[in-house]
Amino acid sequence: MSSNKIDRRDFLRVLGISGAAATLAGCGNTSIESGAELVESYVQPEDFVVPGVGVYYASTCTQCGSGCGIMGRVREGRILKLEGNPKSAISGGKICGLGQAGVQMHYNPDRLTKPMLREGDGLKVVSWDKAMGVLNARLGSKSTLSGQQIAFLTGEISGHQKVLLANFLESFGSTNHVVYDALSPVVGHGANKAVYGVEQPVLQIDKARLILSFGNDFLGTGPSPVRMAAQYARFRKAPRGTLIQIEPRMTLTGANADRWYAIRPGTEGVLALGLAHSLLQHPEFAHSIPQELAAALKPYDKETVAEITGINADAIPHMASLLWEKSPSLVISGPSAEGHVHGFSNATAIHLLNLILDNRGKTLQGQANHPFPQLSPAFGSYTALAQLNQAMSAGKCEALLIMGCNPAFTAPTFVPFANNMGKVPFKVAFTTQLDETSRQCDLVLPILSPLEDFGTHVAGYQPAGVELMIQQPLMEKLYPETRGIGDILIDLLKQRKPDAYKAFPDYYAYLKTAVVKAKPVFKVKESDDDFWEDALRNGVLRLDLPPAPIDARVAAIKVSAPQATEMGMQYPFYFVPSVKADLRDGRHANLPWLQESPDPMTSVAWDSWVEIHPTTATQMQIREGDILEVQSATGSVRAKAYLFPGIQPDTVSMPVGQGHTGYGRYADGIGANPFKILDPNFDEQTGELAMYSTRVIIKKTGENAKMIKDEGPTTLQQGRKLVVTMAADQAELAKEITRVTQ
Amino acid sequence: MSKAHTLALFNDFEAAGRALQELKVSNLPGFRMDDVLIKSPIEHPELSEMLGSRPVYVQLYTLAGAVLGSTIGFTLIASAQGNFLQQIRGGRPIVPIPPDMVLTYELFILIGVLMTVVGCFIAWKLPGNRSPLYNTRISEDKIGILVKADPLVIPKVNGIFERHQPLEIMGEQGR
Amino acid sequence: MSLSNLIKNWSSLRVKRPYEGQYKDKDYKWAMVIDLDACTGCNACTTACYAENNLPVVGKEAFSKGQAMHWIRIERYWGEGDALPKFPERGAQFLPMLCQQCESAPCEVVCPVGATHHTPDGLNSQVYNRCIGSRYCSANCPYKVRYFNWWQYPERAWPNPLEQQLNPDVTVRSKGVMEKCTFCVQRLVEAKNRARTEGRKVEDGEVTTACAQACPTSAITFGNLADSKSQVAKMWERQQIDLAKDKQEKSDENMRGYRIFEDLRTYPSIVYMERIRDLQA
Amino acid sequence: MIQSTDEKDIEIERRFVPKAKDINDEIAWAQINKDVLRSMERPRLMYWVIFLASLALFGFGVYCEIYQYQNGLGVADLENPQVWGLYIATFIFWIGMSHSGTLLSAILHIMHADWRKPIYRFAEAMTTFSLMTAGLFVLVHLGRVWEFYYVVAYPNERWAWPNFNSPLVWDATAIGTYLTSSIVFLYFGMIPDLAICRDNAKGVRKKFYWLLSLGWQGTDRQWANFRVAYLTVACFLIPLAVSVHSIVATDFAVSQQPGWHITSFPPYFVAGALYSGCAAIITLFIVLRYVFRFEEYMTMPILDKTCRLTFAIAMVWTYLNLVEYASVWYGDDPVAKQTLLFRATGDYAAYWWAMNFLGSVVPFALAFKSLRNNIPVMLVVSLLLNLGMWLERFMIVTPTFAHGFYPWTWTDHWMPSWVQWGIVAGSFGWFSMLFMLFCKIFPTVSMYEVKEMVYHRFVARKARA
Amino acid sequence: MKVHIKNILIWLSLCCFCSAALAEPFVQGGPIGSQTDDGFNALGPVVEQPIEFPHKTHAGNGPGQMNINCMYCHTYARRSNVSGIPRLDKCIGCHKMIESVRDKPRIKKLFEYWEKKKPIPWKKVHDLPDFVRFNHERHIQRFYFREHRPVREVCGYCHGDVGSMNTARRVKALSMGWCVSCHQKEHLENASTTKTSNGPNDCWQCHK
Repeated sequence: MSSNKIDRRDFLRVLGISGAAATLAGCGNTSIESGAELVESYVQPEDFVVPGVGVYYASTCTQCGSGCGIMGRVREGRILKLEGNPKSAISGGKICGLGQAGVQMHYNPDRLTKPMLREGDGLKVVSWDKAMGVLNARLGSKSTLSGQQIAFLTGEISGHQKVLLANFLESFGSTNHVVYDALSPVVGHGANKAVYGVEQPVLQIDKARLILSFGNDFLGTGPSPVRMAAQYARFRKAPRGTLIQIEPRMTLTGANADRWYAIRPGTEGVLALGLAHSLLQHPEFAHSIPQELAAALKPYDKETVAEITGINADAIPHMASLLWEKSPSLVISGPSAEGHVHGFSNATAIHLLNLILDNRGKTLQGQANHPFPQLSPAFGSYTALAQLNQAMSAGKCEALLIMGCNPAFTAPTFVPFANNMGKVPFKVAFTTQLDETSRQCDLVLPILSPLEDFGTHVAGYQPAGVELMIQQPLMEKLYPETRGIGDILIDLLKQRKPDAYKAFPDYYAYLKTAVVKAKPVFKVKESDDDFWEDALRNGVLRLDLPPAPIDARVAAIKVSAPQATEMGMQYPFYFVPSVKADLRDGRHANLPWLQESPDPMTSVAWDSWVEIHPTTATQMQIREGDILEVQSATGSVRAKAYLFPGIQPDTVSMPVGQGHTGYGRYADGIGANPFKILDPNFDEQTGELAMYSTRVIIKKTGENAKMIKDEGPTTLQQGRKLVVTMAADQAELAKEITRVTQ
Repeated sequence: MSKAHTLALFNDFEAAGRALQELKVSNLPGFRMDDVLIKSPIEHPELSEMLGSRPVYVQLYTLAGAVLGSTIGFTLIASAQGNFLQQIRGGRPIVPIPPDMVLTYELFILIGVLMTVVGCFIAWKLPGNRSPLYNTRISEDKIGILVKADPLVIPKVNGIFERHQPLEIMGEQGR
Repeated sequence: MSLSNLIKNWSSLRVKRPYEGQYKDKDYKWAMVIDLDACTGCNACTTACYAENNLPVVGKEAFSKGQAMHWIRIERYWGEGDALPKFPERGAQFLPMLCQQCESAPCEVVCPVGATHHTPDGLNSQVYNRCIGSRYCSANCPYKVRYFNWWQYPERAWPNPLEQQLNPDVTVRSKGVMEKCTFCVQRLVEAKNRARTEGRKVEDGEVTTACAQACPTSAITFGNLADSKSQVAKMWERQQIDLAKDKQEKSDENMRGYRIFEDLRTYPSIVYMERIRDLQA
Repeated sequence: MIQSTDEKDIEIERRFVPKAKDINDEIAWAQINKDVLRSMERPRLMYWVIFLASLALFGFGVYCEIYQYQNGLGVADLENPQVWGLYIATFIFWIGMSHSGTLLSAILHIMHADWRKPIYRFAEAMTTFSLMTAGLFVLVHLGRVWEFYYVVAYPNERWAWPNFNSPLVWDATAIGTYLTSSIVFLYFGMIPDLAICRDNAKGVRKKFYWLLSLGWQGTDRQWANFRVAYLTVACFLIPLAVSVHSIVATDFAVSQQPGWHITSFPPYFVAGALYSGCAAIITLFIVLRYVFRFEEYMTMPILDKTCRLTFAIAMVWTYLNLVEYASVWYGDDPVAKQTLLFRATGDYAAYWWAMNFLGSVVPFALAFKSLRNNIPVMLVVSLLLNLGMWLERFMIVTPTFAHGFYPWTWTDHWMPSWVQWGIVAGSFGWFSMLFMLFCKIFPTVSMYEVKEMVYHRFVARKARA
Repeated sequence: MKVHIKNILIWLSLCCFCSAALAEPFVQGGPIGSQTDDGFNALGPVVEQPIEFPHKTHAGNGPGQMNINCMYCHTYARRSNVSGIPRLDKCIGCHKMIESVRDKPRIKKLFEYWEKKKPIPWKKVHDLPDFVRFNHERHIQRFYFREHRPVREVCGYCHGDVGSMNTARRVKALSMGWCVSCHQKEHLENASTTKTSNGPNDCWQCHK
């Protein structure tokens, strides 16, 4: 990085810029002005720092849990833009829109710049000394808290922050690290674990010739969308693979499918078993599963399945025939199949197809064995939050520390988390920006944004080998009165366990030591400093490890008699909350680029909407823009109707992530929050919230408003040759020159 | 030799015409028909004809203006298009003829119109002194005949006027 | 100077473009290929463009009025044919639409002040400070990819400290100015300057646009058409697209390349490759 | 040779004598002066009502424009691709309005139709003022009006020139030429009348008219040069007027947009322009006749003739309108056809049908003599025709934006905001304010030409007798 | 008749003159590097700088002046768009060796900044509008490194004779016409050739 080994932090400090403020004077001012602006001037910069020339630094994206490597373009001490880091296999030099918007989280005008302390009803700005005084008094060496009285609630978290956090809790004798994620992958992980023996098998999308996806939006909101999109691109090159998507509401992946089937929500498992039944007719597969299981599949003939799922009976043998023609195939389940009362068995039924088709080891592999399992992420679950909620409600929780999640916004109505927070005497939020949850806390500490702080990340989904991602500051901290979470924890730990932590002046030292300690794993011969410098320069520490094998635990798959879901007359519609790849559970609703980025399927931006099938809408005399009240047994929300053909006719859908009430200027007052109408239905096996099993009734309010969308009044090409479609058998992909990624 | 002016006002064109006719045939010494001016509220070509041929050159100016307008128009536009900052636009040639013709046409008209009016002003000898003998009734409905002649002849001219019932005869020493 | 220039170069000033082989003797002709079969409609390119080109976020009100400023927009069409199918069984049809950098651009001819013109690199340029905002270019654009600053965005869209993200290489546009995709000209100029200092031409892959760089599926390929060894030139050739033709004569009907509204004789610089769907599935 | 006694001459004269008596040919010339000059003195109450109403409208327009200037064109609810809105539509409307003056003063002058004489002055003033109004719309429409001088071709420190390929530059040149020529023509033709004013005014006004009348004394030399120059300018003005509106038509016709890319646009625009101009003349004829008590000069037979002329032009316009539809309908362009169908059946269908009704059906009222001679009916009809012509311009501009090439950006239901309406209303106020001011300062009826008219008719009548 | 023809001739010649003036509107600038009056001189205002830096002493070539190459301090000019202000440690690098002037008020001020590690808030003297992309690197590379013109001439064409000033002051108009006047001239491609070319005339080369 540099010859004289100047420390990275020193580099940022010594740069000492003046006059680097960005200018807003646009093209209006045409005059030559002398003396109006300052020149960028430096005190003692590194040799490679040249004003007017951008320099790229590697880091890690923390916008979602994928752990993509990024490169930040820095000029005149400001981070301007993020690109993908080609050295990381996860991002492969690419980046999604969500990742791009990381800079807006950093520069967000609503960022918290100073600590805040509760005074009466409101939060008041205080100094760090005072804030740390309060924190030390409650959690420092003199703390009276012990054991499970203290809880740390976070979102998905990995790397050394996770370790440090666990150590901190451990110093109290607590193991109460509660991880909560509103869009929890836990059911899917559980089903994977049960059938394959691993939580997250690696999907070799590019190797498959046919992908049958039950509601898995791997291009939009999957575990590693950038990586999977790159794989998808290769999957579409010669020999071109076929994608069939089965889901109640068309996701981004469904929109790219060769054939998209709308299925009645919750009946994915029935269809999977129907397909299995159909496959078993084929002599090649007839003996691939135990006889008793095959016998249990008998009732799943195509007529029954068709009636339950709403899918044409002829389509089932057709799909089955495609599955045996195009091998290797890949069958995957997704949230919309898993988020039901019987979601677990849905998922296992879907996995059964992979077992029958013998895709193990071909398109479905185990992740490489992890050399540092302690750094792997903890995945959030609803049950964890529910337990914490119960403890809080019972008054067993004395101190609650919150970072990186917003249960006050995402928790369903029957988990009155926000109310129960009142029963916790001491609540601390570590956050970059006030949100609905931190507004309820007693102490809010402004932490550094991910672009200002150090850290390590290990993605839960490791597509190739294992990558330890390094996060480093891309610029000097924007606000002097913000601190890294690591530094705060180290401070507290120094009080709790002085002996173990006094060696580390700060989190940076801790992290460097910890990473350097892992050097033997990577089998390099450099000095410690060089290793660390290399890690920072590359942004990733890669281990090329072979994929692990996966099991086939057929026994885990239980087949019951086919059951139709009952049609509740009171709540006639299925309710499918959809997830916008940009906003996820709403944590990014404060980023203007993402608010302005239209939803790919509807082109709606800055709003919530209710998707309803045109036929249903015609029956109910609903026009676009009619404000509908969507009412479940739990509650109701209002949003504009959007007539959307990519949805099952008995289903309505609303995007989650909007409807904030205390999350800054870009999020507040936009749309409605459908988390609040979810019914208390839970997965039978794991006890997780069944997000896709809510039933609703639609009421017209008689109001109508203009849809905030990009598309015009037509959704058709009107005879223009804009997007032309070619049949796959005509295309000669092999003859084409194409850009193959990686 | 200084000349004197006299102006006679008549009630109608007939009277003025008769007076003119008499002046024309009178053959007074020191008096030329060229020095007679009719001042009338409306144009009366027949009356003017009696004064002999008085050519109008305004068309010459028009021609000059029109030619100038078109040549300048085209050179100016084409050379502005062909300057250093020449850039192709929309795949068209840098000096495209049809648009330049449109603009040339407009400039042809503009300069033609302006030169016509300027020519007329020049023919009116603007800016210059007007004849001092004028009566505001001329702009209403009377017809005046202005004679510039040798001061000695003026009484004779006035005598001719008197024979045709003029409303008024105004005289003044001219230069 | 101008008059003598006019007389000296009369014949060259009368040349119409594009003509066949126009870019063979030139250094650069920037062009693009967008593979619609690879495009998933994920909007990463759009956001990347916002980040690179200082596009203002217009906000809810303005967006609802159709005043959004996305230089590259993802359009989604549903199947067409025998009326609207009950379900869009073949998925949605995504189309990333950006300025086509037409060789014979309808917008260029009509700008009264010449704020938009054709650069020697084959870009359809927009000079913001020359623009007086007559919006004729937008009216004349068949693709409707020109965006007008209806409001004074510098003050509205970047509250402090968001303005620190602004790319210093790109002007922040004030109200009353037309803007559009530039093929990230600031990157191109930088690469060309670097190459010129080093006494060479820009190599293939040395520079790319923000959208192409971000695209997770690499659906967008950007490069120099004048360089016959570049990826883009090879793709154009294989797809049998000739820049200077308004109707392509393809010997191989199965090649997917096409240009949008080619028959309007705009000669766009972007070749789209047809989306493929497996109709057996 | 004061009056012709030749039989043949009388024969010829008689053939052209109109049946109706256009004007009382026994009216004294002094009376003409008196009547017209009176109109420039203390006016009727109605004058003030109209003037103040115009001023108020104009004030509101100015307010809207300032509001728009400060906040950007976003306040006008313009959007991509609906980028022009009412401004350009109204711009064309005003440009069209200006053509009537040329028609009356230049074309009819060359054709020796002397019934135009009492009314051509105000028609010319209308030309000038509507051109000025149209010019304002160009400025209002610009996103950066403070940089409008970039359009002007002049050597500058930027070394940059406007784009001469652009129809907007042709527009600017043509309108500039037309405005200059119209003002010159209006002023030049007014010089003898200004001399009359000079001879009857006192004080500052006298100085003012003295300056403007350029020493006019009505000498035969002045008259001879004046006649030639006036005729020459009139001859220039006719092709100019045609070219101006043709060029405005090329703004649309040279583009490729469906609904605009039509070869017959230039004549269609010119016909529409003459049409709306004539309709406006009828309106102003009636207003002036009432406000300034010009019953003696703006007589019913002249109104009748104007109405007949308007009817003829209306039919020409109707024909060209149908030609436009037919050429699109039978043309081979599905997109243009789709846009035409959208006009007839889409969200703007009501306006389209109204425009066709007002433009092609309502003028049939002008075909009936009884209606032609009914002043209130004619006022209403002329206003309706103008509304129809405004709608025509609206229907040219808006549907093409709303339903053009690119379906993704269609804006089927777009409507302008109050700011746009305010500015459009303000333009009417501005026009009528200027016009009213003109009427107070300059003679609205050409006195010397009316005298000529009266004189010739009188002579002819006497000769016939 | 005669008088009219005379008048018309006067008008014609007037118009010809005007049209010639319009068609050939601009005087040519002088050759690059010359400090002659090229018609684009415009003396800018005096800019108050935090330290009144004596360019004369450093860059002047008179007696007692040090005649330092511009690019010794303005090091970024040859490798970046901006020429940049010298970094503070550059000033200190020399001045900590020069004891003789250590007590001068300006040098004291300099060391004050250095001790506080605070950058000096220099003000821009040649401040182009924000929509203009001027590239120092390309101009220096072309005229200094390839054409081997003297550095004072190359820099001085735009910045004037800085060696005769104390704090720099703008002396050229920096208008677009001025830029273009030079871009349209034929310049030698390098020192050892007679081949010439002119500057780019692509709008996007300079406008961003």
